[in-house]
Amino acid sequence: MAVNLKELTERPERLTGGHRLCAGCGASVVARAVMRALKPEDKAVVGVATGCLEVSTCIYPYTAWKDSFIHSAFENAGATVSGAEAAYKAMKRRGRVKDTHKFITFGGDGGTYDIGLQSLSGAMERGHDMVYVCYDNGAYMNTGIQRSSATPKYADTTTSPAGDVIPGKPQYRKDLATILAAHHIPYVAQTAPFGNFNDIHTKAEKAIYTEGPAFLNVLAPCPRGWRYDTPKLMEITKLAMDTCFWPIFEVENGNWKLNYKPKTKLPIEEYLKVQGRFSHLFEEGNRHLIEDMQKEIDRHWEIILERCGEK
Amino acid sequence: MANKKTTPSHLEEILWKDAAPGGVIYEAGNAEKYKTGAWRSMKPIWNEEKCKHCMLCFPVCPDSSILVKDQKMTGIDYDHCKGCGVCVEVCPFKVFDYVVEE
Amino acid sequence: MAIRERLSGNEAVATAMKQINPDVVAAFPITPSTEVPQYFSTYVANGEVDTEFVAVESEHSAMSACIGAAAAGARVMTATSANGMGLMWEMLYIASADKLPIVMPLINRAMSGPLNIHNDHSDAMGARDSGWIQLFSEDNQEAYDNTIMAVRIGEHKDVRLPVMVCLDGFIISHSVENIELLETDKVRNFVGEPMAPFYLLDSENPVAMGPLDLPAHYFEHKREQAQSMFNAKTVIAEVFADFEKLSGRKYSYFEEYKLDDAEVAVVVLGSTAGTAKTVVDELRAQGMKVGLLKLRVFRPFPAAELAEALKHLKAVAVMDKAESFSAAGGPIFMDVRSALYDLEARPKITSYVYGLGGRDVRTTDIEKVYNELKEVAATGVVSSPYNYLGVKE
Amino acid sequence: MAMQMTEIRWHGRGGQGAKTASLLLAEAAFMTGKYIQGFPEYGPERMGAPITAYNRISDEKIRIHSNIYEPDFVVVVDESLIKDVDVCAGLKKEGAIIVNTDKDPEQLRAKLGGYEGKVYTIDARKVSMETLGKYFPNTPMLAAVVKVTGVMTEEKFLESMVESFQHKFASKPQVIEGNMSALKVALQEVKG
Repeated sequence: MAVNLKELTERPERLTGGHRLCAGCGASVVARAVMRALKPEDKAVVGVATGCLEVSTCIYPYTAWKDSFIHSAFENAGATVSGAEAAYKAMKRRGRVKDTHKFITFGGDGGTYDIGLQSLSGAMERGHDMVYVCYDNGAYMNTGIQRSSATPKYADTTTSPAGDVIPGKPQYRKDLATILAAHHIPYVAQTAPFGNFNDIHTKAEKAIYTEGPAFLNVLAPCPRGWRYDTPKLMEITKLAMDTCFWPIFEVENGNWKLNYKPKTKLPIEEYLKVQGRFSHLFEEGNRHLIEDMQKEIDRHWEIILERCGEK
Repeated sequence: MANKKTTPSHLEEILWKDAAPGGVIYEAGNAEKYKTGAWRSMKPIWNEEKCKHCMLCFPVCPDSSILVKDQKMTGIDYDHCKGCGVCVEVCPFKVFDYVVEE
Repeated sequence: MAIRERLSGNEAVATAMKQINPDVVAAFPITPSTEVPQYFSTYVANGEVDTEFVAVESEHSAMSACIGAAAAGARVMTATSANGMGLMWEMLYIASADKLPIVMPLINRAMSGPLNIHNDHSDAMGARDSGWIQLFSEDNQEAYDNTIMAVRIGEHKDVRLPVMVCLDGFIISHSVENIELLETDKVRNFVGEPMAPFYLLDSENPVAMGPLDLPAHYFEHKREQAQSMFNAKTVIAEVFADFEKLSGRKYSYFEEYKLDDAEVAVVVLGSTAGTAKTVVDELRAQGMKVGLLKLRVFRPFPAAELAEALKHLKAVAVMDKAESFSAAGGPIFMDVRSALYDLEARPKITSYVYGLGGRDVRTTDIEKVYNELKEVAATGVVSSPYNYLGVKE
Repeated sequence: MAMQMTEIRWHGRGGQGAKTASLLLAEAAFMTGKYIQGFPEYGPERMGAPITAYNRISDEKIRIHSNIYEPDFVVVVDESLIKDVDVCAGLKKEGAIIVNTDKDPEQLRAKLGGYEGKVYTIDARKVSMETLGKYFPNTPMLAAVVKVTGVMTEEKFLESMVESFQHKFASKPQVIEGNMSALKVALQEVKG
């Protein structure tokens, strides 16, 4: 399903300007792209976990959301929205709601990979007709760049600082999309905002309009936390994909499919060197850390290729 | 500096008897009234004559500030543009200048 | 006419929920409240209600789902106990701040630790500042009646607050006793249709709930919320009066038992009140002028009315089935003592923490309190303000 | 207590149905118009552990909510408990104890640590096997308790139990007769 970007510009903008996310924030680009996949006539209930996207888009007395919005806490966006979805079913059955409403949840990697994982897992397992979108910027950016289980190995964060003895975060990142795929829900996908937004749009549309629970894991670069100049947003995203740091795939009814394969797989170094959070890896004597990371990237990429029937 | 005035919420006098229960916001999308243009230190300038209206800049704007009408770009919403320059960088036709905000 | 039945406290509460037929029930099992979602899921499975039952994976998610559902515009209920509510803690505050009239039977149980599944009021007392209305029940009848009234109280336009219906774990929840039920159509008519003033699923008027609320506005929102609790006092009285017309059962903020001509009295809530009444009867038969005040509404706290009801007494003992760890008496004691402060002449007052973790409360325990009160009344001296009743000393 | 109230304490083993028996008694008494309480004493006990359950039966509303320390009657659903549990603790002299056993009351009294009140026995196993073909001690014990305590007349008891069984065994009416017969035989078999 090809996307005509020009036509999409005629869709209503569901996230307005006037929010207070950072200049160049990847999260709002992701949120706009997902919301654009809603049919213009459909209503949405947007639930957001505490995090950058929430505290910046809904500051009393302003909301940047054109649809109904709810935030309740950090670790429970899955449960909160599943409650709203249950209410919709009941109220629709009882004739108190007429329109079609869709339920879309956003959480950062903190609210999704870590503190909110139980609530997310519960909501997915129960089969609510909702979409959970993780905008993954690889750390707790809202509270000042603390490490999360989505933070890449060796990244310098405020709770995994690159010191004289320990070179940044010691652990590899958690593979959340696979965990969600193991829930055997109808649709799981990993994507990013890139190119003409065909991939993210198509996946958001599938996620929203597939009956039952769906999960999207979306790379959302953070200029502040990753330490790059704001105009580089799209370039960094492309490097994440072309180095195979961020594989683009989907799992539809259990079938894995690779949606993007770089023409030339770039060394991970290319992705790392443009971000300040990895600058210590390029200091003398740290070459082996980059090599270690490359090995892990290659190993994971092979697994993805195998799952997707690409080898 | 942009000549548009922002409306800092701490200046608004909402007395408790008029406060919305639980801080509910009744007007969806009213953040449009909140101007973030003053955040800019750099500014993208759109050069209409070079623009091919390919729309690649449209989805990458974090602040929904690429103005489009009838599938054609018409300008930049400087009330909200924070000057991040993602549009500048993504444009294949080098339509934008990126200048220091004055 | 009323339906004569015999039900356990949990069954009574579940029956009220069945008759109310809420839009959404989201709950997680925990002893001794487990039977409530069990019964309710059976009603769902048998088509006796058409509620959306959400069997969540934790109590935190139970309250979160209730918040999402109530925000969406639904009538919502759950039930829990002790540590279950402990896990909900932050969400209790958010439910009340968001003005969501969720109704939650709280089957009172001791907060761990050490681990204890038996009754006391440490769960409810710990949540007394969470902005929930708290009604206490002496027996299964009151638990049933309170559950029905809670819907009307919480959903009233001047209130819009969540309501906790407290009943004693095991002592009431698992004890089968006689009860009078109302016909289902009367219950449905009494609670009426849910009508939220604003809600997420309102297509015409989308709203944003739970914003970031900075110092410029947060205080005003808390003040508005506090007003709801002031308003709740009036609304509770109105709903009690309406319910009396329906059921013939008269309720007020508290029940005064042989208090008028009493010289000393005990303030107590929950199932112990029933045991204490039998003691009052016995001591009265012996010629002692003793009385009892059973608190039914703990939040909002009926301070002025309570002071008025107690002002003629020489001495009052307040019984708390919870330790406040203030080193200055139990939680109800502190509120009652504070309520008496404005009186010109105040009764002497003592605190008794009792029955923790399911320690059975015997009539002899309560007799001891009255005998000590008699001594205080006679001497006018409180030699021991803070007491522990029934602990092995 | 000023009001006329019968207080009964049940001793059984987890899984044996003493709790259910106490609830059945409450049910039967309720059906005859009484005010009732039926409640177990809860602990972490599982199958086989000694458990206690209680009944209060009265003509007036029951307000007291403590355990029962001075029962009018004690019911022992499993004779083997007697050696480990002080089943007669607090039992009123003018009351009685009812034990499920094949022994005679006087044989049993010797094991009851000097209890001076009345002792009744019922061989619930025998009654159950003869009437139901399986060992369900609850039904015969229930009848024995009604007989000994006199909390309701035998006629009213049997009437209410028919109704109760018709409801309980709606899907297998063939077992109603056996259960009713167990009750009737038990009413005759109580010794003491």
